[in-house]
Amino acid sequence: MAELTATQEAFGQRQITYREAVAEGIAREMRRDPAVVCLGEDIGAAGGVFKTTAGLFEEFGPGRVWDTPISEQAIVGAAMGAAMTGMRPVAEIMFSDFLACCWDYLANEIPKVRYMTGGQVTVPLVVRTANGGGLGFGAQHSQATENWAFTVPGLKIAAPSTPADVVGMMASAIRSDDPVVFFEHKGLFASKGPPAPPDHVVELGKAAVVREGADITLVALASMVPVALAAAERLAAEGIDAEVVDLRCLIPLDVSTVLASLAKTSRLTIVEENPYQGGWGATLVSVVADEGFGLLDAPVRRVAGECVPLPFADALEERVIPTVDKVMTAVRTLTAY
Amino acid sequence: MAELTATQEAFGQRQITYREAVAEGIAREMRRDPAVVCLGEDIGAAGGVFKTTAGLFEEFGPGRVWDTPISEQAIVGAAMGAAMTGMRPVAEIMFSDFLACCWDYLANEIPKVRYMTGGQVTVPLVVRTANGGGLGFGAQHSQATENWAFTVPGLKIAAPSTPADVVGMMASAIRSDDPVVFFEHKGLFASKGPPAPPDHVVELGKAAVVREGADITLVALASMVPVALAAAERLAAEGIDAEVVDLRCLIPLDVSTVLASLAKTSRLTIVEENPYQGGWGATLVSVVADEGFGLLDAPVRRVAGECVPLPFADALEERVIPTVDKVMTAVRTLTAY
Amino acid sequence: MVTGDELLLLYEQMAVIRRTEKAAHDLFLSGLVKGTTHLAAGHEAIAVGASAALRADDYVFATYRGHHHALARGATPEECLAELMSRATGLCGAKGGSMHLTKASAGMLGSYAIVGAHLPMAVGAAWSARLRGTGQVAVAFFGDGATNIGAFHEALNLAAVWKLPVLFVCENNLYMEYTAIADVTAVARPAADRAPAYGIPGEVVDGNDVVLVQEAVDRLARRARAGDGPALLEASTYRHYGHSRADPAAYRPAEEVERWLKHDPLDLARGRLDGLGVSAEAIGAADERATAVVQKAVEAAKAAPAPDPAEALTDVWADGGAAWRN
Amino acid sequence: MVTGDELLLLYEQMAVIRRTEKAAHDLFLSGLVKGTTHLAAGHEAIAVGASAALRADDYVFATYRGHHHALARGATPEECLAELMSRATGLCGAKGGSMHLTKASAGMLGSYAIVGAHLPMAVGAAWSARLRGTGQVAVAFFGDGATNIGAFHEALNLAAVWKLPVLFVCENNLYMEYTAIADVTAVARPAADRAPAYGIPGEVVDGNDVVLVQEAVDRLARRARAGDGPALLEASTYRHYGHSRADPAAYRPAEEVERWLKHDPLDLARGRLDGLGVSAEAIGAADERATAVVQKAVEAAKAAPAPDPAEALTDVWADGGAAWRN
Ligand SMILES: Cc1ncc(C[n+]2csc(CCOP(=O)(O)OP(=O)(O)O)c2C)c(N)n1
Ligand SMILES: Cc1ncc(C[n+]2csc(CCOP(=O)(O)OP(=O)(O)O)c2C)c(N)n1
Ligand SMILES: [Mg+2]
Ligand SMILES: [Mg+2]
Repeated sequence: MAELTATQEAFGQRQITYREAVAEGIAREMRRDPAVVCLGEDIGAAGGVFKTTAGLFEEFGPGRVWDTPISEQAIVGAAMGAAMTGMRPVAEIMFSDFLACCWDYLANEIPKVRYMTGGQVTVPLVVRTANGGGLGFGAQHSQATENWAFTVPGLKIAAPSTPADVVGMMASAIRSDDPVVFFEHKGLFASKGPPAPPDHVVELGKAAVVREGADITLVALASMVPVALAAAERLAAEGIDAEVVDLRCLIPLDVSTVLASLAKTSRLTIVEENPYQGGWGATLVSVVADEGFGLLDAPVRRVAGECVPLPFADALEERVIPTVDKVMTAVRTLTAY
Repeated sequence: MAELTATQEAFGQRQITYREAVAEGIAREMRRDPAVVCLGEDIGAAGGVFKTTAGLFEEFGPGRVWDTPISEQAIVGAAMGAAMTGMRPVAEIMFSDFLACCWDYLANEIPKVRYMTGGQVTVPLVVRTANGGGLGFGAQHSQATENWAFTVPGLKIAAPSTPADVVGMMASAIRSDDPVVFFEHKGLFASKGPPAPPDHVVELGKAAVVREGADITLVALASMVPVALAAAERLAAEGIDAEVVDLRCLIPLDVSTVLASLAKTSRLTIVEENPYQGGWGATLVSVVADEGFGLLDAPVRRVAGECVPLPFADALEERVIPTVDKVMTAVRTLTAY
Repeated sequence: MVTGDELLLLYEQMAVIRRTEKAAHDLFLSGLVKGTTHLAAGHEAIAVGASAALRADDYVFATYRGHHHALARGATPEECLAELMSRATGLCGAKGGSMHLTKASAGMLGSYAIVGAHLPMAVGAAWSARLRGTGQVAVAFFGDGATNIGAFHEALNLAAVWKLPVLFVCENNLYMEYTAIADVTAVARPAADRAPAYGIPGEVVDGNDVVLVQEAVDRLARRARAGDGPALLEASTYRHYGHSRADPAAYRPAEEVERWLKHDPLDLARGRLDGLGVSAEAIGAADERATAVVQKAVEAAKAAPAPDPAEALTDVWADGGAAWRN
Repeated sequence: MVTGDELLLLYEQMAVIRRTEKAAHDLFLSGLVKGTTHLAAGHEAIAVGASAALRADDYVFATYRGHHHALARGATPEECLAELMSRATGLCGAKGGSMHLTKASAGMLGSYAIVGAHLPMAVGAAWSARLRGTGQVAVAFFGDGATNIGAFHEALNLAAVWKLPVLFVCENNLYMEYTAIADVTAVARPAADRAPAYGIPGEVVDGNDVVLVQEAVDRLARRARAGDGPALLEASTYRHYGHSRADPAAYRPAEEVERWLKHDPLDLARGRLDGLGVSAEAIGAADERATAVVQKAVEAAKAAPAPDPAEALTDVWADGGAAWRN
């Protein structure tokens, strides 16, 4: 990957970071639609603690980029009220762990109000948040919490793995009339990729086959996509040809792409950062064990986070979060089945 | 079941309600251990809005049964602080939906503090809550939220289905040095069963085979246990002999009992009230699809809640929550596979 | 100052609410309303007085005890009772129920059953009004019990900092469910005594006097529309029924109940009407119209069909569907 | 009033904290501390003054900016720096990190990284003390930014209603991360101005003067132990470094920084020591001891081993293990 990037840059193709793509994706929609407004802690002049809103305050001013107190409930609750009344708010919750501080809005209010009013209101908002571990931020700033959102019907869930997808999926998320939780992976912020073309829109709910292969299907999300790809590269040297599916969204869940891949490979491994217990991969496996049972030539394995809080030290954190080695071990076992 | 109860009563065996069992279970532990204290909204003189703490205030007084403001964060946060300093608090969160209002404590604080301090502190508390639907309480008072807790490593999760289990599991929960979320099912409060013998203790993490059978394994929890049992009775008339496993706890998860049953039946259906997306059954299926793959003679099916909020009207709610009919349909499909 | 004719209209609205609540109570006891109900009989003056002071396009957010607000904002007794009775013709197609009455087309943006949750939403609606420059205000009605939950604090602070056109109206009926608010609150006035913590006006009003409520809301709404920011209004009132369902409210001292029943919003309004020279006949006619409307509503709701079970799987998403996967 | 000898001890503690923070900063920049750090240089007087007023068995709850509290309660620079440097010998075995320093055996019940979350915990510890009749108090230290989150409100109300022996000490350093607290708070004194909303005393103290802090905490802790309930103390202070990691804190006006650096806790204490007749040599010796302790701590932490990866799967449960299934 690193070499590829270097080569592309040598040939003059501009690369942007995932971090820049977030701000770019939001800015594009703010230019397009005056109803789009941002709110969150330190997102204004400071440009966000991850610099994912850099430049927005300068371009759009304090009338559209609002700094808030440390009040996660008020941030998301106010976004909800604004979304119900004609705006398209984009709320930032700094770390995805802090979604717990406003969970009532994510679990009980935002995803239910349309349904429980018999369709009278819609809530076109985006809650963006920095997700995931691997950076030594400890137990309360490192979780991959997409599985929390996944327990709640009524939320769309996006988790891009490349800068271009960030831009394209941000467009879809902000234009969506449904609420979207947008997981930006902390471990990917510094990663680079080709910029998104103008008017780039990636429809929510469409997985991408990012590597074709015949022997086994690896399904991954966000920061686990590069892990799965790296494992696939190394497995290729062992003669195992893995197909890698970047799920990109959890809701809508693109089951078809997974089953289509499985029809080809007959073997499946899920690579997910969230804990094994209650992880999203489990639901995907349960669909496969039902609808794709006849396609399977081997057990299905989930390489997921260990069922412990995230520890601080590198040496410990690596033991908890899926690694290339763990994926390779799982794949070898299944292909040998 | 109803007839059985009547027969037992005719033979002089006293029956108690699930609701009474909750208060009985807590009272037994309060008598045993002065460190056990209760807190929650309206739990004192009022005896709780579900009358599940009836009699405690009278027996133990205001020094051990504390009414609180409507402050879910303070309730659970204070319980945590007390548990860290020598008490064994039993906190009531009135409806399990309201766990969302103190989710930070359930997700980020209570389950992590022992780990992130390197084992320096323990949090021996119980958070009790009325869970589940089927009573027409609408979208914000009807959810089966055990799957929320299931996403978080570090919480034990109990969800009894009978009065005796309520008492026995409450004993284990309160005596546990680990935090336990104790889901009491609203739909079971009025149900009756034999009382618990003196000193009854049901170890957490032990499923119960509540009906033996040879053709298919039904795994269920809480209010879905009677549904699975009723389905099994009716399937028996069709010549299908279903084994029913009452999981009783989600964490620790008794995988062995499920795999042992599967070794006998080769077929599996999970019956769970929480939504299909992100439901606990998915994780169990993923374990089975990995470790029990060789045992399976048919696809695995999950009969779970539909992926929508809970609607108010009976006619709608029945369409969303698993029913005996839905379980039977699933079982017939799998046994015919 | 309100005229006799104007007040008579408000009186009639209150009479309709009172009778709708009575009907809901009876229907619950006879098994035709399932789940639960939280009746607002006794609280009528707050909803009607506030609504009278608001613009048609203002936003209202209420709680599970919200029938009065839905009715005051223009929902009909029939659509409310049909919702409670699980009929397809209900306000929310019987998907919401008693705790979630909503009439978005009338600016009644919903009843929320998680205590305090709607206060930040109202802040957001006010923020939206300001961003769109519409001059609308948003009003959140909530109980005394909501003043001790975190969302209350966050909402008030944000509203004050952003100087938003939002009013926080506390319906202080002295009790949460079965516990007195005084037993669990650090200050005597659970709402008004907190206003200084947000640098905003905090007022107390007799919530059973529709005229005083209207005046207070009118004044605070004008202020908010003028850009002077939010305010907190604590309206003293009392509920005539128990907290919910069949709660007999035995935890309330008899003298207290008696005292408050003597301070009934409808009685107070009748006294004022008399003072304004409105005849007993005119008042009686309003009462009769109210009775007739509610009777007809009960009949119509009873006659309406149950919802199609297939509706359970609609309206999760804006496209009308519920698909979470392909 | 404090004696010269007593104050010299407090001074030396502050000097140790200052140097530990400097070491942490340098180690972070040199790549030996990963993740993040939130340094408390500038805040020393709050931790040291408060600790001096507390009993050994009192409970302290702090935030991610909590090195000073851990040290003031008796954690050694070596175990703190070892934790920051991911060593097996760290306070929490390198499972916690900078944001979670905890020394339960010294009543330092943890550093919590979710703003405001520990306030209810401190309330619970105070409740526990009262239930067990131990006369202990609990103290929650938190930043100005925490005063706008819901948990703050719920904790203060519950503590007041139950009249618990808990002190809420706000370290007001004028900023949250990169945004001034004044920009997002409805009142001038984010903590003290909220005390009346809970009917409890709200005081402001110069948080850079260790003697004033000690006196204030002593007085409020006595009051709490006597059963007179909680109090809120707002200690004004300033951080010497940026919010976290390598933040240069460019958002702070130069004059403001200068003014506060001139009001340094160590300088103030030195001035007081001088007034109490403590010699420059004695002060210099304390400084040297502090320097030596921290230097040794850095060396020892550097030399310590990394944790065994197997430790990642221990200590979830009280039995020491991490099994969630059989
Ligand atoms: C967060 C939350 N906690 C608890 C409840 C349960 N509950 C419903 S109503 C109520 C009492 C509310 O009292 P108050 O705010 O005074 O309103 P009132 O019912 O008197 O109108 C409680 C505790 C809830 N719905 N939401
Ligand atoms: C609930 C929550 N929201 C946001 C954050 C991110 N965050 C960490 S520190 C901080 C600023 C806190 O400011 P303050 O309370 O004044 O404490 P200080 O850092 O100044 O000591 C923020 C916003 C967090 N940790 N928790
Ligand atoms: Mg009330
Ligand atoms: Mg600060």
